[in-house]
Amino acid sequence: MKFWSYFADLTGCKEAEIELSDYTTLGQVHTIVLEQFPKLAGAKNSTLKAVGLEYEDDDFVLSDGDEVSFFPPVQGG
Amino acid sequence: MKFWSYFADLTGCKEAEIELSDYTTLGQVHTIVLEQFPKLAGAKNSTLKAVGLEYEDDDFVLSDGDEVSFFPPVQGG
Amino acid sequence: MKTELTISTAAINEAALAKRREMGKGMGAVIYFSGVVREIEGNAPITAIDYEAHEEMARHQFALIFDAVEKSWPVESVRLVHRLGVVPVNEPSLWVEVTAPHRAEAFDACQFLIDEMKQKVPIWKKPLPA
Amino acid sequence: MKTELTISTAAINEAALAKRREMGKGMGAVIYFSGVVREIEGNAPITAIDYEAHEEMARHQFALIFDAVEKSWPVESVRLVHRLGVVPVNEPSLWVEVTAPHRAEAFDACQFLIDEMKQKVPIWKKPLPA
Repeated sequence: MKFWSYFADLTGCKEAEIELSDYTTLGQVHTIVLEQFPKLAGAKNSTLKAVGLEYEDDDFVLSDGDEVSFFPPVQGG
Repeated sequence: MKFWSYFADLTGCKEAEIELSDYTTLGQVHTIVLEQFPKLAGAKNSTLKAVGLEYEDDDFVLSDGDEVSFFPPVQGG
Repeated sequence: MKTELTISTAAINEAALAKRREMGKGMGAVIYFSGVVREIEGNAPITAIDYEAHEEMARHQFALIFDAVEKSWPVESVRLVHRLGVVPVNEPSLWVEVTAPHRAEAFDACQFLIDEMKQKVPIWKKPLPA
Repeated sequence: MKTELTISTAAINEAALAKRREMGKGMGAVIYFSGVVREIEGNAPITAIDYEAHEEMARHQFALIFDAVEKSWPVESVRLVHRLGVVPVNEPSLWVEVTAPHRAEAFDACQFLIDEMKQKVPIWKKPLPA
């Protein structure tokens, strides 16, 4: 699990591992993350979520070894 | 009176002078030009007309010394 | 708004033009557009286009268009070069630079400028067949 | 469609990039867009912006956007450079070139590309206060 931009500042953490039960969805992981890092709660609705290099929805079912990223709205340019 | 682009080829003339009575309009001059240079008749409706450096409408009333230009649609770029 | 207009038979030196860019620290967007002569004109192969202008009227009409840009967008500067005479295939006949605080207004102003030019600036082209 | 993507902390050398332009003889339009760091960010004066990227994902998302451009417009080539790290005020963080047969498609593709980037490419900025 990786946090990018000011999400890493808010969590004090760039990278973390969590154990999940089978068939856990990306949305469920987000809920777990918000419990562990309550400072991300304010950004809950604007949080972008990716698995590997792709954006995924909350109902995306994670597999073993998936790298999940959480980050704020992007600002390239 | 000046003809530009292929209007000069069609008329065989880049510049001409005509005598006008008072209060002649630009549209009336266009009619005179079409009589004198019938090869311009096919382009009648797409002809652009300027007096000096400004586009003008057919009802524009000409004054002594006005330089009138007739030309096809512009193609800059 | 700063403006610079060049209408000339000289080849357009894009690199030299870009090098002379001056951009205030409040500006966030620059667009360059180059219009380049294509090898085909009206389905026929060509070697070049010969551009003719009613030059004095062209300068006046460009000035009117620049005024309209200034009234519509917070553009900092416009530089525009139109080449006249014979422009060979693959060389630019038109070069435009627009600088503005933000991207959207730079794009809008640049497109407006070129659209207006194509309606109003008395420049004509004669394709030279291959 | 030819594409070239550079994501790097090196300063963007617009002149060198423009010099390497390759344009087929059927192409009539080139657009360059440069996004430049402004001296004000969110109403506060700054000296620079520090850009961070999820670089691997950024490359992948740019590739998806390039694919979408290719499907939508007859664009010949796209070159895009995004600088990372500290970019001082008045220097470009983004440089884009689009070449296409005609102007309208070049403008549309270029604007689409930047709009999509601003939605999807994981790059973030941290303003460095003056």
